[in-house]
Amino acid sequence: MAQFLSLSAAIEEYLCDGDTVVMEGFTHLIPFAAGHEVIRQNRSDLTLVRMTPDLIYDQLVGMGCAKKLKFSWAGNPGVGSLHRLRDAIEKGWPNSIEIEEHSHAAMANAFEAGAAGLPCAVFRGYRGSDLPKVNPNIKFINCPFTGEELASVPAINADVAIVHAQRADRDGNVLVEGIVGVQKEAVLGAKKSIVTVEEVVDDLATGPNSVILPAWTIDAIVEVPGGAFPSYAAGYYKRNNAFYKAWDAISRNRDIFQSWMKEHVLDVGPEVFANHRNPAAWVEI
Amino acid sequence: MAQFLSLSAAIEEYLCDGDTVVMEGFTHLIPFAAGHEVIRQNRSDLTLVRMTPDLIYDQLVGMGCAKKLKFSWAGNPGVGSLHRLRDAIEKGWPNSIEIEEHSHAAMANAFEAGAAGLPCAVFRGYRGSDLPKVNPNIKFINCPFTGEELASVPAINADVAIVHAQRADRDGNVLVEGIVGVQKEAVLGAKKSIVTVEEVVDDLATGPNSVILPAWTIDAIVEVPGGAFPSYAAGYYKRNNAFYKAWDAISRNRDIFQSWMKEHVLDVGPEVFANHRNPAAWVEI
Amino acid sequence: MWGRKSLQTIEIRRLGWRFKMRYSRNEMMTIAAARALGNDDVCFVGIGLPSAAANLARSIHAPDITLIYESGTIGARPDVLPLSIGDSELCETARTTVAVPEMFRYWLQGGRISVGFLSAAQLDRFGNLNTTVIGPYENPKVRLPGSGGATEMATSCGEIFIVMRQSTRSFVEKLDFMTSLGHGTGGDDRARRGINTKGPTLVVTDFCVMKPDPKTKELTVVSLHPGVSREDVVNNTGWDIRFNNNPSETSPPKEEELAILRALNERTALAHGGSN
Amino acid sequence: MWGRKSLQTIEIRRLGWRFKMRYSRNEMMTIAAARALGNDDVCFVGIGLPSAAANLARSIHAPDITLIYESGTIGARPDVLPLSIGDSELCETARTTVAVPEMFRYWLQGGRISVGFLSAAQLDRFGNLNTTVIGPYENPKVRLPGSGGATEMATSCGEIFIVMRQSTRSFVEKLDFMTSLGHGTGGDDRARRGINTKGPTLVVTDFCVMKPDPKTKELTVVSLHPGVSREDVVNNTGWDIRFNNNPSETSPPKEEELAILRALNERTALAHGGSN
Repeated sequence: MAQFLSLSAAIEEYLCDGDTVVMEGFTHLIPFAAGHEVIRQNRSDLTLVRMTPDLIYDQLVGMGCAKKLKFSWAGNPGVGSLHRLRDAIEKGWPNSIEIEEHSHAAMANAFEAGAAGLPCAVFRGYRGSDLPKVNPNIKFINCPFTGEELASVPAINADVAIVHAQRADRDGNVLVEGIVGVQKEAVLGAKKSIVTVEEVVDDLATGPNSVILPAWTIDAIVEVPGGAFPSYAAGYYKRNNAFYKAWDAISRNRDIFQSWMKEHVLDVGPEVFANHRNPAAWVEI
Repeated sequence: MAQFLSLSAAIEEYLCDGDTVVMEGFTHLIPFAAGHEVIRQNRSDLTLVRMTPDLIYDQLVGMGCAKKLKFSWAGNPGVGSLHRLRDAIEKGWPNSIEIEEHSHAAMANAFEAGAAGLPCAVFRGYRGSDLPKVNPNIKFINCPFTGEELASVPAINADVAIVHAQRADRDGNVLVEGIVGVQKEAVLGAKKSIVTVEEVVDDLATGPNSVILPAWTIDAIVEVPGGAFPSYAAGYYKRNNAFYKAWDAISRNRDIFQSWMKEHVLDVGPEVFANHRNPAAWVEI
Repeated sequence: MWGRKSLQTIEIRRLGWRFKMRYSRNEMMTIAAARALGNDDVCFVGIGLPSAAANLARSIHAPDITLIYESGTIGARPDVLPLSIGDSELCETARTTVAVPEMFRYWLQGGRISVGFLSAAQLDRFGNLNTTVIGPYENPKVRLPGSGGATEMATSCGEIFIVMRQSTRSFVEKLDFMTSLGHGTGGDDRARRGINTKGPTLVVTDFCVMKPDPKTKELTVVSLHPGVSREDVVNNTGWDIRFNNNPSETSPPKEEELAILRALNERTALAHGGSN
Repeated sequence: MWGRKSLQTIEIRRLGWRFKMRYSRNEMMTIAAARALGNDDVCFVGIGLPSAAANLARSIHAPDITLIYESGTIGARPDVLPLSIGDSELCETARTTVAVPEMFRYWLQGGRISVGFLSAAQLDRFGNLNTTVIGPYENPKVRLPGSGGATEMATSCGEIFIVMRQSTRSFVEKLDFMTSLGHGTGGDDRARRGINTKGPTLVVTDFCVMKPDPKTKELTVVSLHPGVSREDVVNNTGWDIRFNNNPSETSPPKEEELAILRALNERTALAHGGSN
């Protein structure tokens, strides 16, 4: 049953060195504030799982928190490369990381299978691709009725899932709205889950088929206004595309990256994210 | 792309003798008006697929439209047996029908696989049950990673799916709301689909994650107010539990059943369903 | 349906007077089942007795229990008992309603349900259940509704509570058809099949409460409802039923339990617009 | 990025005067791709050039085209081009937004997409695509973003349109990595693999338009953009590129097409709060 905690207490209590962690949010609702807290608490040897590593994993990888990355599209969307990730893969800085690479369809199905309590996902995929040659976690089975060859990948069941959502009510039920990605699957498939929210309200005021995570599927809820910045929270603030573009220059250079992280992550706390709900903020970095 | 048709034209154009047809709606939004039209048009040799045959298939079976039934729970919910169905299975009246019997989990997964374009569904099911002994469409496969034995059933891809929904907009996009069952899966998995709706409106006025069937996934849309009676349409009228109870007596006797069908189905048209939105109607049969 | 003989009474005090209040074995059964549910349970509820028991529990000692109906409603809080598993009352009062494939994949198969309630036409000594046919499958004497959600509930719910009326016709030596696995052939049969949920841990009838023997998994009477004798149970069981060394008496209904159950049933009858 | 040399002009008449309007090959590419989309298409759109082409089509000749982004938005009608595949603009203007597993299972794998747009770092003569690595996989010279949706789009979409800038670095004799299947080894390779979708039917570059030969499936130049010579194409292709018997000239941009594309790009630049 969901407990309301501070962000530092939630990460402290639920995330251990060496854990497999999923921080999800498909462009929308990426849990940046929680990612920064993981960096501040200096977690290491994490296996990071996420369809689109995005800036959040670029930061974690660049700060040396990761030993492995499982992903399906690693770029800065619409901008270019994730330079910290490339530096780790291509040059082993600050440490080399193992990668397990999939397609989006495979990852989406693997999250679905994780939520569904199945050991593996079965789908029509990877036909003709070289990916199965470099990833032993892609296998093929045959439909027992038609004989058709179908792809299979292991379900994703993280030690900890971390997601950001719009609202929680005071009982700890959470509403996710808009582009909902694989967040529900990430949470239902994980052993433990932490949800950061824009606000805690009396009444979620939902429609009959809204995407709800009941309180009893969550371990910790943390109110972090602005906690998805520079990603966005529909209904609260927009995606800060200027920041995504600016990140390209920040992340190209190891020193600039490190001093940026010191100033904007290590030396501050999650309370700075509240400022990010102001649309004027951060256009100038 | 969805065409707006009359109910008789829609059934005339899209449903043929011998077809496999799905009429779905999990207690809610059962397409009774469409079922009656199928009876009036005297379709025969249908393979009827539905998780809970309910009164709608009891009527179709009793009127001799079916040669086969694929289902997972065949009763009058909270009341008792489906007497017409039992009469067909136990005594071959008006004709004997073949049955293919599953569990709810299997049918739900088979609808999901149908919508997902897969040849089969894979799930953890049927363990210890005798059902696989009497249904050759239940097989077992092994997870290629863990070796765990998992059940598999063929996907459901009907010739025609018929569902009822609350609203369509003038472009033919349909909103389904509340208990949504497997309707979306039935429609997406079928070759052709007919949707009856309570009303056609200018604006569906939906939330961001509402259950929508886009116009281009539907073949025919028919406005039939009250068309789910004695099932219900959330926001329009309630389930008529009294009718479900009354059906027990009507359906127990072949003659009473036939004269009821003549009076209430064969001799009337879909326009009678509009009366059923009046909550006072039909309490007395 | 229940003769005078099956009625028992409890004593009630009001303004210094003592009254007797009658209750039926049916009521005792529902109340005993309700008591087994806890506030933290996530309960997959079927229609009829399970729904009455689950909603009674919610009204009395388990206000925060999560009720899930297979129609997709999560956290339903109906004010009347639904006639069907998909009544509007369930959706209107639920935290949210999901599609049926999601219900069976994420919530049931995903291991999110702590307790599933089942009933059946036939049950055997290991809690295996038949809801499919009486007689041979291909040529049934009575065609029953079939599995519905039961087959996978029986192996995916954390544990199973069974609530059903007891008679030699329903509590049988051998099932005509195994729809849903209980403890199979007993002992560690479930574990040998790779199933790691508990299966039936409680059977509540209108005569008694049974639990599986910890080792053999054979159902064993642990308490008799007030007014019920060992002979009543033996005479209404189709196998040589075992009793706990010293079966206790089921604690009789409390006045509050009866009052709330009856009010629930009255509201329900009124709402469904019929007698029943 | 594009030198003066790459600019072409069209003639415009206004109030009896004639003007020349310049356009870039990039613009020609986007416009040629947009023209290939029809009003009834259901188009799975990637970010960048595909998104510009799809939204240009929607603004001009295909107002009812359905645009689907892999973030789950169905029927999106963005007024500006999204920078990412999950911008709020997409969800706000969509008919509905579904979860990402549903997007890949019901809508892509379910065969609901008529056209998928792809681009890549490398393409070979059979339209096979690499978006994974330059150099060896285990020790890459350049690590690219990877598959994203492309691998399954390539086999599940009804057909694939490829839009990418042409050079000997990108149009290569041999891929470093096969991320997404085009026509494989050519001929009936797709059919022999049991794949019944068409694969790449159109490649639009900044120099020309190519289509697969009906029999061999080798990409063949069917039209050259205005001002582009055969030699330009040969010099910018890493294999011995084939030409149609008599390749036509791509019909130059119309004034309306250019005006709408530029307005779209301007609104986009403004909305994204940066230059670019």
